[in-house]
Amino acid sequence: MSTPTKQKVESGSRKAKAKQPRHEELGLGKEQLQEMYYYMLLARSLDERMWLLNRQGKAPFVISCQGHEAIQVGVCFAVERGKDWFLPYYRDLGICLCLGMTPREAMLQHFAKQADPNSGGRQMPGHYGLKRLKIVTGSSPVATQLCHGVGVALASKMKGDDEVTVISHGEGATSKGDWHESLNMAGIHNLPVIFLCENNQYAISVPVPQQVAGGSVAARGEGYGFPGVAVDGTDVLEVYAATKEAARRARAGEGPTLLEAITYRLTAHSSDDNDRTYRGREEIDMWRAKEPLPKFRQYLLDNGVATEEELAEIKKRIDAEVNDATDWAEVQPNPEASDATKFIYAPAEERA
Amino acid sequence: MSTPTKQKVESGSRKAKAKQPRHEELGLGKEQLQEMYYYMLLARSLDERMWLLNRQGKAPFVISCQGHEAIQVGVCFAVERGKDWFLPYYRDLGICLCLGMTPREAMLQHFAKQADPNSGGRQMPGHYGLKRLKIVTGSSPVATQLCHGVGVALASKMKGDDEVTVISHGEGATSKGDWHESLNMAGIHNLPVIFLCENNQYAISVPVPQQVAGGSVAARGEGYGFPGVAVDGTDVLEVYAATKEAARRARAGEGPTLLEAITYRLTAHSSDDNDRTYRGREEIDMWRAKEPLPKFRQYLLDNGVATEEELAEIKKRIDAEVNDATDWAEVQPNPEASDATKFIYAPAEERA
Amino acid sequence: MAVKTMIEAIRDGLREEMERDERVFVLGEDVGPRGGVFGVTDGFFKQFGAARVLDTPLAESMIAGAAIGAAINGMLPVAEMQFADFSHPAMDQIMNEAAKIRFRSNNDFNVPMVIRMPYGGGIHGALYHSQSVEALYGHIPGLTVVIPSNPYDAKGLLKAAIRDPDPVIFLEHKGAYRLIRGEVPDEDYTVPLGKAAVVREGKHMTAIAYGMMLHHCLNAADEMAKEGVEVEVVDVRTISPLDRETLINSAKKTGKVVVVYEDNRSGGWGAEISASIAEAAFAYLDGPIVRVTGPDIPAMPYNHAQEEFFMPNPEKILQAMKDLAAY
Amino acid sequence: MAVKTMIEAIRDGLREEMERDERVFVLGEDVGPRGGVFGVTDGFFKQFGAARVLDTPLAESMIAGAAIGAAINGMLPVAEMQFADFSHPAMDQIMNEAAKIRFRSNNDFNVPMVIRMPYGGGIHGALYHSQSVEALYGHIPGLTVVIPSNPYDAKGLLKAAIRDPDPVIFLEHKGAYRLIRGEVPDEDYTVPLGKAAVVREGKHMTAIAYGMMLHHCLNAADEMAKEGVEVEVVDVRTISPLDRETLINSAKKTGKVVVVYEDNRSGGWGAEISASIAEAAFAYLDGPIVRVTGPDIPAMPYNHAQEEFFMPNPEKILQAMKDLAAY
Ligand SMILES: Cc1ncc(C[n+]2csc(CCOP(=O)(O)OP(=O)(O)O)c2C)c(N)n1
Ligand SMILES: Cc1ncc(C[n+]2csc(CCOP(=O)(O)OP(=O)(O)O)c2C)c(N)n1
Ligand SMILES: [Mg+2]
Ligand SMILES: [Mg+2]
Repeated sequence: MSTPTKQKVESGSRKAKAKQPRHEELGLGKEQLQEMYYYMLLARSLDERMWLLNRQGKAPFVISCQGHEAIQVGVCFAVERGKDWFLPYYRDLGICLCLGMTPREAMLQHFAKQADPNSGGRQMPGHYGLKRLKIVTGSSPVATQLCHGVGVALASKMKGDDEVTVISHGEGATSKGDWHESLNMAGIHNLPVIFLCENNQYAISVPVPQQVAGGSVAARGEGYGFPGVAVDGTDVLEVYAATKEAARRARAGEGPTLLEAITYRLTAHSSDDNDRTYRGREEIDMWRAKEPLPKFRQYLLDNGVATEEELAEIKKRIDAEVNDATDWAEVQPNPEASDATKFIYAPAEERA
Repeated sequence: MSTPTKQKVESGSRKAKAKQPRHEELGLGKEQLQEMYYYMLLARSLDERMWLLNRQGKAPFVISCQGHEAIQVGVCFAVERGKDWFLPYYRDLGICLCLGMTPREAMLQHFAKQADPNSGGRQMPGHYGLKRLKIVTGSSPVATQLCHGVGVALASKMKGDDEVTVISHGEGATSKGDWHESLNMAGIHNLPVIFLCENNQYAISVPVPQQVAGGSVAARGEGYGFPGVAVDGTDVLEVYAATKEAARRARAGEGPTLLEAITYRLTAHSSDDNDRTYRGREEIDMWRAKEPLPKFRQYLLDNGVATEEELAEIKKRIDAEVNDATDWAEVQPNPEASDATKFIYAPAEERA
Repeated sequence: MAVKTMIEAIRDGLREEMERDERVFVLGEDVGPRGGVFGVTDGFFKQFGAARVLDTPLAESMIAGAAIGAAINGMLPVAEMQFADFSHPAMDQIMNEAAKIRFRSNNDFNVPMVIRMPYGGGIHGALYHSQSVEALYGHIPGLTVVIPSNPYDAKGLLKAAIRDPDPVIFLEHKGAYRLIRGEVPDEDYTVPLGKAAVVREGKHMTAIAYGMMLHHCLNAADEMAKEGVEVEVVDVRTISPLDRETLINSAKKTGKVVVVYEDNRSGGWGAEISASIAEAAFAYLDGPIVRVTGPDIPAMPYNHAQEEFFMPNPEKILQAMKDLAAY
Repeated sequence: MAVKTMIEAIRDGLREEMERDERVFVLGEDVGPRGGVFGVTDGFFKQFGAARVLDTPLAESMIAGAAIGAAINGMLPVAEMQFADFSHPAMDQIMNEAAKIRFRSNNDFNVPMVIRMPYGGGIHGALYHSQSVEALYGHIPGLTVVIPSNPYDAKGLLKAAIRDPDPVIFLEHKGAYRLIRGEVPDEDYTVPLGKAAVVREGKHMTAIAYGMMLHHCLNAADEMAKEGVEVEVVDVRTISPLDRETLINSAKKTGKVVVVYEDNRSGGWGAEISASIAEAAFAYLDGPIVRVTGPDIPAMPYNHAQEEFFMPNPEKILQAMKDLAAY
C-alpha cells in the first residue's frame, strides 16, 4: 500500500467555475478557515506534546492523531456541533477538540488524573467520552461503537430529534462483524448516520490489501443500499464538502453515508509499537509530502485567507495553550485507590 | 417481499442458439437429469414424511427443505461430490442426500437414534455432519459455519489440495458478523469458496426488506472484490449453471463467488413455527405456482428427457425407500443415557 | 388476584411498562408480527406499532449494541435474545460494553437497558436451545443478572429491571414458561433487584436454587419433610450482585447446604454460592456443601434419555438431601 | 539448561512445533512481519513465510472460526487473540463451536487447535488490556484451558496443547512475559495437560494459584515460613479440566486453604476450586476456604493507584495467610 487511491469522489473539489477559491464555493469564510487551521494545529501540537511526555516517562501511553487532522476537523465543521452525536475512536483527538474538549481536559486524560472528564483516569488515553459534548464513551475493542452509534441514531429517529450521528473508525475496524451488522441495520432503517472510516493504510502492522478484500471501503456502501464515498483525507476542504452532503442526506431522511477518508498514519500505531518492523522509510516520506497541515497552510496563504503573521499568531496561541494545559494538568490530583469501587451501579436511591 | 427479483443473472438460461435444450447446452444428459429429479423428489418426499411423523408425535421437531430442492440438487451436481467440502445448514437435506447420506441415515437422525451418523441423536434434526462425505458438522447458531468453511478452504489452499468448499446459509445469515468476516477473509486470500445463499424470503418471520439493507445479497459480492450472482432458485438448471461457473473460478484460483439463489420457504420455519402470524395465503399460493419440482418435471417431459412412466417409476422407487427408511429407523435402538459423557475429549491414549 | 403462567406475567409486565413509559421499546428477532418465538410479545406489534416493537436483522451483537446506543440517547430498550444460547455473539457488547460503561465513564454515562433471554433445558432443545448462561454473565460486575422462578417475581422483577438505570440480563426458563403458574396482582408492583427470598422455612438444611430448579427443590423438600427433615429453600432471584447475606444467614441457621443448578457443574454459578458460604459460614457448617448440577458435558443432548441424564430433577436432589441429612 | 523468559520459552516451543510438523501454522492480528504485539512470533514470518504466519484481518470470530475449519481439514492452527480482552467476539466460535464439535458429531469430527491469549493486568493496560478470562472459558466442557506460570511449563504445556487433538485455550500472563525467568531444557519435552503441580511442599496451609499469582503466593509463602508456617503451594496449570485430585489432596493434608486469583471475585475460577474442596474435603478442613482476588469491579483501571488496588499482591496474600493461620 503506497499511494492514496481516490476510488470515487462524489463531492469536493469541483474545480471548474472560473477562479472562485474552493472554500468560497463551499460557503466557508476566512474566520472559519482560520479556525479550522487552529484546530488542526492544536490537535497536532497536543499530540506531539503527549509523545514528549511519554518519552519523559510521565505518561505510559500515547496513541496519535497525526495524519488524521484534516479529516477530523473537516468533519466537525460540516455538522452541527453540540447538537449532533459523535462516537469517536482513539485517534480522534482532533474531533474532540473541535467539539469543545479543552486542551487542559486532554492533558488531564493523558496524565490519567482524577478530574479527567472522560473517565476519571480509569481508561487509557484516547478513550473519549464527554456527555456534555455528545461524545459517547468509547472502549478499546475495535468497532463496538458502530452498534452504539446506530442505536443512538435509532433513538433520534424514534424521538423525532433532528440529530446526525457520526461514527468514526479505522479501516481495520471494517473487518469486524459489528461494522457489517451496523451498516446493515442503518441501511434498513435509513438512519441519520455518517460512517466515517479514517483509512490510514494500516491496522497496527496489517496493510489494506490484507485487511480489506477488494481494496475499497467506500465500494461497500452500495451493497447496503446507500452511498459510499472516498475522499482525500489529507484535504480538509474535500472532507468538509463530502461530510456536508452526508449530513444533508441524514437530516433529509435519506439515510446513512459511508465516508472513506484516505490518509496515512504518520506515527507508529502507539507508543507500544515499532513500525520499522513492517514499513519502510520511503513510504513514510512519500506520505509526509502530502501532510494535511502544510497543505492547508499553503492553501490559506495562496488564497489570501491568512497571512504568515496571522498563522504565526495562531501557533503562538496554541503553544501557550499546550504549555498551560501540560503544566496545569500535571499537578492535578491523581485518582484515589478507594474510588475504584465507585460507579459500578447507580446509587441505591436511583434504583427501582 | 412477494416476487423473486432476479438482480443479476450472469450465467444460466442463455436462450439464443437455435433450439438446443438448456440441459444439453450445459452438457447434461438424460441420466443426470433423471437423477437430479430423483434427488429433488427424494428430498421432498422424505421431508414430507418427517412432518407426518412429527404430527404423529414420533419426532419432536422438523425443519424443512421444501422450496429449496432445486438449489440443493443443482449445486451438488455442479461440483465434485466426494472431493469437495460442504458446510450445509439445517435446510440442506437435499444437499446431504445428493452427497450420499442415505434415506435410512436421514431417518436415524430424524428419530434421534443411537446410530444417527450425524450426531448419535445428540443434535436436533437438520444438524448435519458426516466426515466420510466431507459434510462438516454444523450447529444451530446461524452463520458460524461461514468461518469454518473459510478455514477449510484456507487449509485446502495451504496443502495444495484441489478442493472447492461450498458454504450454504439463508439470507438471514447474511446479517451476522460472521458472514461478513468470512467473505472478507475469503476475498483477501482468493479462497476456493462458493458462498451459497438460499434466499427464501424469510428468516423465521422477518422478511427480506427488514433483513437485507439494499435488498440484494448478490450485490454485496462486489464490495469484497468477487462476483455476486443472483439466480432463480426454483430452476435447477440455472442453479447448476451458476454453480458450475463458480466452481470453475474456485478451481482456477480466481477466488470466491457469492451465489444468491432466490426461492421461497414453502413450509413454516419449523414445526415450532406458525407462519400464519406473518404471511398471507396469496403470497404462498403465488410461490407455490413457481415450485421447483413441477417446473422441472414439466421440463423433463417437454424435452423428452423422461416419460410419464419413467417419472412414475422414480416416484415408486422413492416411496419404497422412504417407507423402508422410516420403518427401519423407527425400530433402531435409542441412545443410552450413560453414553452422554462420551466424546468430550479424545481418549487418553490419543492425547499428548 | 388472577392466576397466570410465567409467560403471561412477563408479557403483562412488559406491556404495562410500555404503556407507562413511552421510552420503553422492544427489539429483537421475530418480536414483531410473530410476537416472539415463545409469544412473549404476542399482540405488541398491533398495540404499539413497528417502531416500538422492532424486528431486527439476525444480528445479536448489533441488537445488544444498538440497545446500548438507544439507552444512551434516552430510550429504555428491552432487547430479546431469541435463545440465551445465541447471546454469545453479543458477549462482547454485553460484557465489555454495557457492563463497563458507567464505570469507564466515571459515571458520565449509564445504560438503562434490559436483555431478556429464554434459557434452560428439558424441552428437547438440544445443544443450542437449552443452555444456562448465568455463570457467564453473573461473573461480570456492572451487570445485574436476574432469574425469576414464579409469575409474581417474574413480573415484578421485570418491571424493576426496566426501571433500573443499569443493564439487566433477565433470564427466563423455557421449561417454566407455561408450566409454572401463580397468583399475580393486577396493580402495579415491583420486586427489588438484588434480594434473595426464603421461600420455605426450615431448620435442618438449606437448599439454594433459582429458576426451574427452585421448583425441583421445593418438591424434594416436600419429600424430606415427610421424613422429618425441614429443608429451608432459598430462591436466589438475583444472580448478581448476589445477596450473600440471605444465603449465608440461612446456611448459618441450618448448618447444611445443597446448591442446585442446571448448568454444567464446573464453574457454574452455584460454585460462587458454595465458595461464599465456605468462606463466610465455615464455623456453622455441619457437613459438606453439596452441589446437584448438570454434568460436565459440553451441552444438553437432544435425545430423550440423554437429556434426562443431563437435567437435575427432584429425585436427584432428594438423593443428595438424604445423603447430606445422614452426614 | 538455558535460563529463559516466559516469552522466549513460548516462542521456542511454538517455533519448534512448526519445525517439527508442517501442519502447524499461526494466524492472528500482527503476527506476521510485526511478530505479534508482544513479539511471540518474532522472526517467524521470515523463517516460515506468509502462508504459515498469517496476518489476518481484524476479526476475532473469523480467526477462531477459520482455525476450526483449518483444523477440520487437517491443519494444526495456533491462533492468537491479540489480548484475551478481545476474545469476546470469538466466544460464540470458541464456546459454541470449537468446544462442542467432538461431542455434537459423536466423535466424527475433532478440532486440534490452540488459541493463545495474553491475559492479566498490572501493566497499565486499563480495562481492555488487563482482563482474566479463565473463568469464562474454564466453564465450558470440551475446552482445555491452560495457564503456565513459568518458562519450563509454558514451553512444555504449549507443545502438549499443539499436539492435543482437541481445542486448547492457552493463556499467557502479560506481566510474566519478561519478568519470570527459569531454566528450560534444549531437548524436546511436553508437560501433560490436566495436571496440577505441587511446587512447594508444606503442611500447615495450602495456597492454590496459577499464572502470575503463583509467584505472589510463593513470595508470601517465603514470608510465612519465616514465622514457622509451612505453606504448600499448588500451581493449577490446567484450569479445566481441573485436576481436583491434587488440589483436594493438598487441602486434606493441610486443612487450610487460600485460593488466589487475579480475576474479579464473584464467579472467578477460584470459586470452583473452593467449592470443589468444600464439597470433597469438608471433614479435613480446619478453617474457612479463603479467597484473595481482584475486587468485584468491572475491570482494571488505568491509573496507577487504582490498578494497584485491583491487583492481588504478596502483601494482600500474606495478610490472608496470617489471618487463616491464626484461625
Ligand atoms: C476487537 C479488537 N481486536 C484487536 C484490537 C487491538 N488493536 C487495537 S487498534 C488495532 C488496529 C486498528 O486499526 P484501524 O481500525 O485501521 O485503526 P487505526 O489504528 O489504523 O487508526 C488493533 C488490532 C482491539 N483493540 N480490538
Ligand atoms: C445466532 C442465532 N440467532 C438466532 C437463531 C434462531 N434462528 C434459527 S433459524 C433463524 C432464521 C434464519 O433465517 P435464514 O438465514 O434466512 O434461513 P432460513 O431458515 O430462512 O432458511 C433464526 C433467527 C439462531 N439459530 N442463531
Ligand atoms: Mg488504520
Ligand atoms: Mg431465509
